[in-house]
Amino acid sequence: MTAVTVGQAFQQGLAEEMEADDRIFVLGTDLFIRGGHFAQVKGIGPRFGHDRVIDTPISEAAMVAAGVGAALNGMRPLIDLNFIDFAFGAMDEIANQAAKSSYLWGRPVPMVIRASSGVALYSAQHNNSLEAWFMHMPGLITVMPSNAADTKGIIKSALRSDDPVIFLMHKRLTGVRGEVGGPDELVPLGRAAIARPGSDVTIVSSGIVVNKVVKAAEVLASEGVEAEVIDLRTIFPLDAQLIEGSVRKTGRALVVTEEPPFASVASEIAAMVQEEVFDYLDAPVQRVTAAHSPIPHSPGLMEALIPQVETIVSAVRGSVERWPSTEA
Amino acid sequence: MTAVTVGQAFQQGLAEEMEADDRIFVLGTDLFIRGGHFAQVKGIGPRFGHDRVIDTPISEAAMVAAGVGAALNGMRPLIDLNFIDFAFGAMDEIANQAAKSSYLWGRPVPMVIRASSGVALYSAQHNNSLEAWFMHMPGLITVMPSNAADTKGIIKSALRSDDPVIFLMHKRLTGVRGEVGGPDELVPLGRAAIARPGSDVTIVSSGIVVNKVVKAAEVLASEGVEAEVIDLRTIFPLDAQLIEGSVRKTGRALVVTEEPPFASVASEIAAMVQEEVFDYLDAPVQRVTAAHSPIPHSPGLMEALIPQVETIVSAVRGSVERWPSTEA
Amino acid sequence: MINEPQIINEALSETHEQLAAADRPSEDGLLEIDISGLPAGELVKWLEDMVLIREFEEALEPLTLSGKIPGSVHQASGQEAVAVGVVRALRPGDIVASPHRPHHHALAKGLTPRAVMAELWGRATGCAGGRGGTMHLIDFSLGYFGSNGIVGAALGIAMGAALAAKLRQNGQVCVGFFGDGGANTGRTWEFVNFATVEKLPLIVVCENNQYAVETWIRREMVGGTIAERAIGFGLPASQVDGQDIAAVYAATVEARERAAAGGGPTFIEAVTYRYRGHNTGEVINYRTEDEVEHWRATRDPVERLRSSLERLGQLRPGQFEEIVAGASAVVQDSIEFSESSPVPDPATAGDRVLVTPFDEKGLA
Amino acid sequence: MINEPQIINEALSETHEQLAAADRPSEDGLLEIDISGLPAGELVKWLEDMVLIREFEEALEPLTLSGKIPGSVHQASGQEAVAVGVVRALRPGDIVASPHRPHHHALAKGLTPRAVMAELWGRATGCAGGRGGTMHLIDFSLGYFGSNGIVGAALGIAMGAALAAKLRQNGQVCVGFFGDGGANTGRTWEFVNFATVEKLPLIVVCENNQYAVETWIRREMVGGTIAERAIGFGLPASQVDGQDIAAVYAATVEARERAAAGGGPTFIEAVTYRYRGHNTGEVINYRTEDEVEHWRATRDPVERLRSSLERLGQLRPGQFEEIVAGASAVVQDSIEFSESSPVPDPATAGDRVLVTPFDEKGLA
Ligand SMILES: Cc1ncc(C[n+]2csc(CCOP(=O)(O)OP(=O)(O)O)c2C)c(N)n1
Ligand SMILES: Cc1ncc(C[n+]2csc(CCOP(=O)(O)OP(=O)(O)O)c2C)c(N)n1
Ligand SMILES: [Mg+2]
Ligand SMILES: [Mg+2]
Repeated sequence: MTAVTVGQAFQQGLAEEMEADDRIFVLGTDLFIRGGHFAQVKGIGPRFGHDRVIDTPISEAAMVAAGVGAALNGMRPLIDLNFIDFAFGAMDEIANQAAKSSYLWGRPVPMVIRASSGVALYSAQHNNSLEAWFMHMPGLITVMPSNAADTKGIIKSALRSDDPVIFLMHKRLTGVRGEVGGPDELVPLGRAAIARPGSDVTIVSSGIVVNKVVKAAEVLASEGVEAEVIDLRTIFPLDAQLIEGSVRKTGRALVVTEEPPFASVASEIAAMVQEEVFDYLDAPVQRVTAAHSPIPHSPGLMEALIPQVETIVSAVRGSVERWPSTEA
Repeated sequence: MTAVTVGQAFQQGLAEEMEADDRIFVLGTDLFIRGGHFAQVKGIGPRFGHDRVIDTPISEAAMVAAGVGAALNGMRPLIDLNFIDFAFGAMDEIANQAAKSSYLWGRPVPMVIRASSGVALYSAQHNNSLEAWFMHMPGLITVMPSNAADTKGIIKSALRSDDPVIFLMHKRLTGVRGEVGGPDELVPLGRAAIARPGSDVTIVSSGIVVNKVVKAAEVLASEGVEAEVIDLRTIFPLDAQLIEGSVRKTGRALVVTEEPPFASVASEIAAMVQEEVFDYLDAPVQRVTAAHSPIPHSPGLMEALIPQVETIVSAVRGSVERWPSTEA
Repeated sequence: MINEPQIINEALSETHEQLAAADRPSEDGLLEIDISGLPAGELVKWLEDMVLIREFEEALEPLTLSGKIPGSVHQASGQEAVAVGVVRALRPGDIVASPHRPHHHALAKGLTPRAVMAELWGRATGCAGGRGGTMHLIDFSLGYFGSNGIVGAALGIAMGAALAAKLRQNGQVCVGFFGDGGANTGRTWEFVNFATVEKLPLIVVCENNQYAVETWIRREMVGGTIAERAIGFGLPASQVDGQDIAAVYAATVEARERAAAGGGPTFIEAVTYRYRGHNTGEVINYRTEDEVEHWRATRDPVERLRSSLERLGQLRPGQFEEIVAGASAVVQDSIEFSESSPVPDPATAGDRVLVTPFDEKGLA
Repeated sequence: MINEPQIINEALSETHEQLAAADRPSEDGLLEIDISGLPAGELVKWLEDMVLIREFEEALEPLTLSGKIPGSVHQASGQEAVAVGVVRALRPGDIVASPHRPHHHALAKGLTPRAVMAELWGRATGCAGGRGGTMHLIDFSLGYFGSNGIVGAALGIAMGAALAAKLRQNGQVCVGFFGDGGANTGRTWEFVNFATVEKLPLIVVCENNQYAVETWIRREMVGGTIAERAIGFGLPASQVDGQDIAAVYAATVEARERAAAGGGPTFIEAVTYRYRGHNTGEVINYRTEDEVEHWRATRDPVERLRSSLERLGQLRPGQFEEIVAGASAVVQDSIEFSESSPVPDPATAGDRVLVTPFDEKGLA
């Protein structure tokens, strides 16, 4: 098994599914030659042809509408929005059409919307984190893989799902390498993974942040605190059981995300954990998120706004100091 | 002082501010004659003329863009979207333009976006609750009054604010009457109110739900549980101090909202309260929200999905039974 | 800065007079239509369809005002020829999607009055199980891809369905309806452009009833016709008299042929009129009763077809009254059916949000 | 279902040949322009503006590839005549808003190379304090209402600013720029329609450089020109040669007069060309080098103005080289300025999100 980039893992998963199911097609801007702004479908165009990789005008509403209508009429579209920020221009099509058809009409919309997401360069309008919005909106599944294997395994599951799936790929993960599974290895939607086992504190995160959390866990381990790191993989439906089970064991939880703090995925997990396993908690569930701020251009400013390994470590330290474990 | 409807309270506040500040104008569909779908600006057109009440095509992106550009060029627009659901068609203009100008360019966008919101008739596409989205998006203020006095007092503050304000009026409150303040009585943005004082449990809510919570509080009082009811009025910035102070006193908190549960305003308040006053909590912070579901047409289905007085009462009962107060 | 109050649309009299000047009515006051090109044996059925729609729509106002139908609805009385003329030119497997004013399309496409009426009532027997109401009617099995509450959105669904039809090469042609007001929402033109570029088997039908709520079309649109606007997007577009079923039918037949032959989409602007307010219960301050009467007297689409059929002896004396009585009975039956139908079970209210199971915490 | 791979835009050669056929170059190979209607005394300054833009743009690629400028940027080399021709026809208080390819507009509108360059570098001395970068340049005091990262959005801001100008009756005219790709986003037409209905003092300038990223305009747009599409929205619209500064200037002067006189918006489609890739670092697979060379050889906007000025004796021998050297020095200075400028203080990273104070819990 050789390591491939996250972008290549996506292409592999997509190509395998396209081979297996000719209802799948890809639609978006600048896909055929360029392979999208992140080369995320590079090679798919020449390989599958213009009927399966459809370049479009810069018309986000039309792209998603095309997906919704085609899905309702028997196809399984993958709509590539390039940046998740461009979903603003298709929000009615996503939230009011795709998300509501199963409920209103009993016919789900098997469509995947792929977009690059997460904090990186290009300033405020290209760095909106919208996973909380999609989690909040009934009728959508939202996924956010943190590595190549999950990227491949989840895109395969997403393309087989009957529900509309928002597939978020972190921009800064695009080139990160890892091994991936074979054609029959799927990663199920809705199932989180334990990225690192531990007994003292549960740290929940997703996407690129998992890497920082794992690094923080190593620092903490050197201080005698064993963190269990949970990689959500799917934002909604949330794998509440896995999280709760872990916190029952550790008695302490931290959620780390790169989004703005209020009404966020982190808020949801914190609220849920304290609601469900209150009696096991030694300390409040903490959140480490990005600041409530747009993302600026200057890299120094940008980094100042998002969670860093050190912020994560000191949040856990602070918790352990202020609320020492009851047992042990 | 005579009682006016929430709709009339809005008109009064708006008219007073328009008299005082000729930079304010109103823009949206079907405003001049009809006064909007909820008669929310009825009479304002004939009174102030076509330069101050501008009817538009059905072009939500253009409506909000007109507001953003005009605000940047010295005006103070009130953009009326009729239903908040139509904000989907203007989401880039709201989230990527209005919300980011102060941060990027140092020039804020003094624009109010008014829309009717909240669960009522007309099924799924007209009943999205988006307050959590706006709370999550940095650069926006979001308000949601529960009565006539606050409606008038808050619209006046909103029209004087330099920030973009999303002004959500619950459809089912439009005709509800109450007394209102005079031309100089403003309700500040960001300040919650205690709708009913109490000592045993803090119940936080906003908009129309406050009325149900107050009714639930009466039932609970008859059972010996005194609930302190907090009316948020402003969703963001959250009046965290008032909430925390109350929970420090009561040791128990419940958040009741009419939105879907995940990554919601309720999630935020639950997460924040347990983070900030963990040591005072006798029980987990509970959430009673609408179901994670689109809103259907049939009234019986609709009511089944949203919080009712009885649900609120039994949530508190359940909490008190399972986690009896530590003191007393 | 305070202007004079001004309640009636200032340009109204102009429309009315322009109309009157252009009219050359026949003896009965109606503008004649030429039905010679239509399939003669079917025309009585077409008339029945139109009458059924009219009776259905006209029954709704009291039902909404009394609260039996929750909320208000958008009636299409006056717009029958557009729905029937378009749908009769389609094949059974073809697809139609409607905006917020959809009953005429749904009934023309074969949904039963019971299925539609019960849906308006929010009953379990409605075509969407009572979940949707007027703006979310549905019957995929009949090729009816839903009514839609968002201006312009139905065209998008029809466009996407047409993309699937093209990719699947299944011969389907799709129709997306929207109104004159919908010609000002950006998404409409994204859909039109994309369909044109991809040569999709789509028929774009703009029902220009000249008002969007209280807003007269000329208040929010400058220049030529909506069809002329469409031409700039590179597809064949024309304006037809939407009160003339023969004209609507002919335009749709041509469009369908083009679409089926791989020639791409066609834009049809059908000029029509709604007799009722924007929604049931509306107080109409933006047009005169004279204007409405003029449309009724000279252009009523039901009367124009009836008059033609009578003139050609294809409708015997008394037959029209029988058709009306029959339609009225069917509508009455749909009301009784709705009234006696069960409401949906509240325990199911949160079902079917996703196929993937989840509960109040997340994954189930 | 698997087609042949096909990497180069199939219609490419056609454009190129069509172009070549239409060309009647003068002796130096350039198409002549007629500058007789232009204000003679200012033309050297115009040329200087254009050269400065060219030098500025051409300096950027290595700076982004080396990471000194974080991220990549969109260069407008080749499009200088549009920016300078439009802005020179405006009055100082007038307003301009740009899309993602904005440096030429910003420099033409009077932002200094230092302010723009330092912004690209993300330095505290940049026009947006380093927060914005290339897609969020700003200087309200100069009437520059920002570059914008969202296709079509800048036109909306210009349109709204024009609404304020109309309401305030302050005589301002506003210009919104966008590209050929932006002609396919729905919001563009909402903005154009609204401006037309409200007769706003707006000039809509579509810089048709024929590509949107790798997508040739004829791949995603069928029918006539973009200006013809605009006509359907009821405003005066025309296509001009965007490589001819005289043509751009004349069209803008006329549009400005109309706007200032209350005549509403004008749509100008300026046909132009970008010599560089969509963004710095792009590998160009979608057009030929021949095509680029043909545009350079026959239509370069700087060379065309230079050649005219030389022909008319308004530029002395060697003066052009001096201008280039001067511009190059100014650009070099802006680079040194940026390099030596401080980065913004990370402690301020979260400031100014709202005017209303708040902290990590909510209200401060
Ligand atoms: C995006 C959006 N904006 C506004 C509305 C509110 N609305 C519903 S119908 C309507 C008027 C539509 O006019 P038109 O398209 O002419 O259709 P008609 O009602 O005449 O059939 C409006 C503004 C909506 N449903 N969706
Ligand atoms: C709404 C939106 N969709 C997509 C993009 C990504 N994008 C940035 S520039 C561009 C191409 C724009 O082409 P055009 O309008 O012709 O301008 P040009 O780059 O040629 O100057 C695209 C697709 C974006 N910024 N905004
Ligand atoms: Mg209409
Ligand atoms: Mg271009």
